[in-house]
Amino acid sequence: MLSLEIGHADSDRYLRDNDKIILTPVFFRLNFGVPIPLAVLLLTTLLAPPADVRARDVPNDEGKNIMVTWSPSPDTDVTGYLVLRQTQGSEIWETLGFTGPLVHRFVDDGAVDGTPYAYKVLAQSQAGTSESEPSAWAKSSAQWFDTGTLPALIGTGIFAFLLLYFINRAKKDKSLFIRRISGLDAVEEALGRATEMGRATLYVPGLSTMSDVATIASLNILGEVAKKTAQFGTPLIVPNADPIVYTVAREVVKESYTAAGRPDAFNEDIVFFVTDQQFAFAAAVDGIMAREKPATNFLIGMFWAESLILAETGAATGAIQIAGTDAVAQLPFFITACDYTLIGEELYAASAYLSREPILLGAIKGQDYSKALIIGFIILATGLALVANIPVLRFF
Amino acid sequence: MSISTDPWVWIAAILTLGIFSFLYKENPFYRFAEHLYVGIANGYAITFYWHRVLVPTLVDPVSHGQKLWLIIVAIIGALYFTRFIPKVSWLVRIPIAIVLGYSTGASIPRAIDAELIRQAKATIITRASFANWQAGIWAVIILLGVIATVSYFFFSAEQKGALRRLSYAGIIFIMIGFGASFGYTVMARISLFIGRLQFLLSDWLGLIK
Amino acid sequence: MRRRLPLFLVFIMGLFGAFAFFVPHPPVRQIDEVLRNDVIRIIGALSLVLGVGSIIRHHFIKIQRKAEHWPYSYITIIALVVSAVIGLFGGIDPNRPGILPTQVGSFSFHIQTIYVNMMVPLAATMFSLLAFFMASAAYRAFRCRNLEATLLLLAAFILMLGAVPFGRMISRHLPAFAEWILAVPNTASKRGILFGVELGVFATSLKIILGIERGWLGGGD
Amino acid sequence: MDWQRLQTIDRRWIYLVIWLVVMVPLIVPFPIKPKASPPVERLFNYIDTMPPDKALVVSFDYSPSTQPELQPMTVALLRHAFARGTRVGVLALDVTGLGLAEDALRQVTAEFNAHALTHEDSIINGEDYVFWGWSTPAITVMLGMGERITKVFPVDYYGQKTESLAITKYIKNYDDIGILVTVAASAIPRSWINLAQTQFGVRLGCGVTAVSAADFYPYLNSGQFTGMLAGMKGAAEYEQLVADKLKESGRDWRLRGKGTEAMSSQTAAHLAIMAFIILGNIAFFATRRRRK
Repeated sequence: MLSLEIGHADSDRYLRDNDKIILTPVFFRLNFGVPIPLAVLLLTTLLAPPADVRARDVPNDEGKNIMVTWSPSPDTDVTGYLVLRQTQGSEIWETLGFTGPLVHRFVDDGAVDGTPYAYKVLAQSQAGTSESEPSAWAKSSAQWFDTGTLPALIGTGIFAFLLLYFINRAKKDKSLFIRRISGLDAVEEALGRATEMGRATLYVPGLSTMSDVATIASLNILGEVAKKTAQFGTPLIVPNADPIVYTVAREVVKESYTAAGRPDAFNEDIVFFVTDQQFAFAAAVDGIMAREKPATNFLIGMFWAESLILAETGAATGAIQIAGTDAVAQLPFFITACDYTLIGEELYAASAYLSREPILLGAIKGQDYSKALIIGFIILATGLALVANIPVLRFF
Repeated sequence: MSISTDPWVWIAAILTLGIFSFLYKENPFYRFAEHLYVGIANGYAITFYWHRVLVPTLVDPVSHGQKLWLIIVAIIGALYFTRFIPKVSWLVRIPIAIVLGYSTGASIPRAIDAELIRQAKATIITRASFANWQAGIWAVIILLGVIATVSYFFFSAEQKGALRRLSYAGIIFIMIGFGASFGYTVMARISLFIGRLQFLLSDWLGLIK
Repeated sequence: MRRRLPLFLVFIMGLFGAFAFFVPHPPVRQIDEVLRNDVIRIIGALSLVLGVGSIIRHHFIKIQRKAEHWPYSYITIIALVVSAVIGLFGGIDPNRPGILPTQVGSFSFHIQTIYVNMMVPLAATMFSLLAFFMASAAYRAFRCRNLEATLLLLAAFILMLGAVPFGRMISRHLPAFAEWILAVPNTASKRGILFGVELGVFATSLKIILGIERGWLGGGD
Repeated sequence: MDWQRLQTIDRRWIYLVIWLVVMVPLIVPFPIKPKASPPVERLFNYIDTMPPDKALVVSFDYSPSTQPELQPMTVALLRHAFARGTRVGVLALDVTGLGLAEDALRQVTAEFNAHALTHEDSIINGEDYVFWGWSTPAITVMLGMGERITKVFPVDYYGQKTESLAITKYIKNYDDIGILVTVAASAIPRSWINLAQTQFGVRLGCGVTAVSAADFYPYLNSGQFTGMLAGMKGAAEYEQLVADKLKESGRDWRLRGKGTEAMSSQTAAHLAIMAFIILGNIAFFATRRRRK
């Protein structure tokens, strides 16, 4: 069959002239009076080629990528497309890859920036193949700014400005207000209780690493808690699930004991590492809770499914429990099993709340204005979209 | 009924029961399983970090004379050990600073882009939201719920007047959301227990087949 | 120097981490990938030595002081050493054995065998304790003390009913209603919380990079 | 009645009740006949009315940690296919799913072959089903299967050359696949949509854990997934549909349905927890009134 011959050539060294050579006799014979049935047969077995092949640089990337698009072959029995590439100055067409019949684009991710390439697309079917005209020459290039991240850049700029502005103002105006956060008001009471009962305080700074900002927020609270346990002379237990967090937690606690004037009360065994395996850590902390029976448990930082395992065991031992996390999925479990829970952002407001440092309080004010801005923006965009039918979603 | 003869199945079964015994109370059996678990977890972590991280990213390239600058990275990592040498123990802050700096920096635009902007976009109501009237009403409820919930997290203003009422509405939304998440998770957790029981009753004891 | 160098490093690394998000140009992307795939991973892996040192020390102290339940500390230490030796020298890939044989007759004690037959069941069992803890937490906490607690209870109750065939017997619409709670009020509250959380993450990150928040430095100068 | 004591009941009683209500139905099953929800029914009906020359492909994209929820689904799907004589292809994108796939195939083929009288009735490897095994990366598998499956899996799980298998003649690429069902606890079903479906138009179904089901509803509503099995409940419903079908065709074998079996435990546990909540509140109100 003719169409088979068209696609027969090894696509790795596929010369553009092939189709002309083979197609010419077909039209030749058609024009010169071939019996009609044969002509129909020939035409139906011929696969219409893809058309309008275009190649252009992929924007907002690190270069090396060229996007190839085409209009599909109108034939319905296409099983896929083969994409071929020619480098300027070379006669060779190399095969780049294969796409399914429904996809009419292909990203060449192996281009050399600045080198011109041409592309053509080969439609394949059970009966054979047919190929398109080559595209115009295209070059790939790298960009210095990803325009897709423009909204994030603007957002970062605005929020950073608000934050720094209020931090700066707080340095002058020291009378900043912060609303009550009941979980944090309870810290002193809870620690007092541990002292009275002569039992320990357990502080779990989450199971995540330093790259989780919740861990850092937790370590700030640990600093304040450790100052109080140093003052009260309550034993403190801080098990860790990440070695780096363990190192920092140790420094933080040591510093707090020094600041509280009790460096002698600090010992190396207050802060220790257990394991970085989630459930092994939960098993160990459950064991500590059940054996040492701490009077107060702090579960603050990043938690996963082990949240309720820890919180329920703590509740069973009769401890007062203060939890805090920004892991939205775990909040329901802390809420049900703990006495106090710092919900989401309250965790981040905690270090400002406990220390009352003007700079930190200023940052809280900046965050509040940022939230108001977001809400205002959403309402405004909704208004514009509903009243004026402006396609707001397209802007970002 | 056919009890398993595979020693590993027996070990797994005994450890499983050891953990379950904690439900009754803390006891030597649980204590044994717990201490064993912590030990093996650390042993496995050492294995994993060595074979899957250090060998492919550090040892292999460097021993083949490639990426020799990785030695400097290894030295920076080794600064962790200065913690045990009082005079230079501050050097431990250097690897921490590198990890902390990079990860916090990287989290800034991602927090804005992936969460804030995407979620804000999803909350905006357009005419398309009203393609069917029900979906439109739900979109309005979501918008009101978001506003109310956010208002609960205003820290620098006193919670009185309109803000108090709004943030109370926020608490209502939060509580419904938490209750729903809780109820929704029950089935998955029971499934886990069923899985353990099926192991004990089927693979180990052969009571059910 | 002792505080300034780390603060300077945090600033530089933080700036780069944020910068790399916006700039796709090759040198920036490549450095970013090297940082993520090589530097951070190697430093992270080395930090484990600190952790392992800490846990071993913790248990040695217990044994030394003959603290309560001290004999159990031997179990942790022995299990740790034995599994580490098997893993390090027996290899992690069953198809590429290490120098230590991990099979006696038909009995394998390869690290993956240990993983599958000890760590997996232990983890699965710890995880499955949640079935019990959810029941007891629900029993204690889900009381109609006030409006908020009542709504918490009702939402949980409806979702639980919607999950079992029994729910459909009460009302045909119950499963759909349960889904609605999940899709509408639940989404609203999660999104609201998330806005605050992300701004908190943003603010804390910025404060760390700019050296405003420096608790992580710990004590000393 | 001492309401005060009931309010602060030792939680171990609660644990005991949960333990019993979950365990007893496993040993002494009291089957609750689950009624199929629309997404389950749609998947079943599609497979049940698929042209006979089209194959069912099951992708084991999960690991042993989610086995209790997901393994019953794959078993039920295999039973359904073999019950109507549909050819089956099996693969795993999660390497730990290989063992699970092998278990499921061994179990289901044994179930059918135990009742087989003729060659026609028997389920034979390489003729009625093929177990391609595992390959990585997922993207190569998903795209490559659109071109020619034997290229992605030159040898099957048992080491046989796939080109030489009788079944290969009938399953060459996605065109011969009636539906591909991905069973997973991760985001892999989304990749199947993005790669296999948008590129090749292959029909997809999915089986997911109860917790992740909410993430996949949008794809179900948009029709990208023909049907979905969510959690043990979904598995149980599918098992029931398959059992009904077998019974209808005179093969009332009473096969064990781990999902259905677990569903009675699930129902009992849910009812127990709800009963506890109600009881707790009765006690709460009783003591409060007394205090007044």
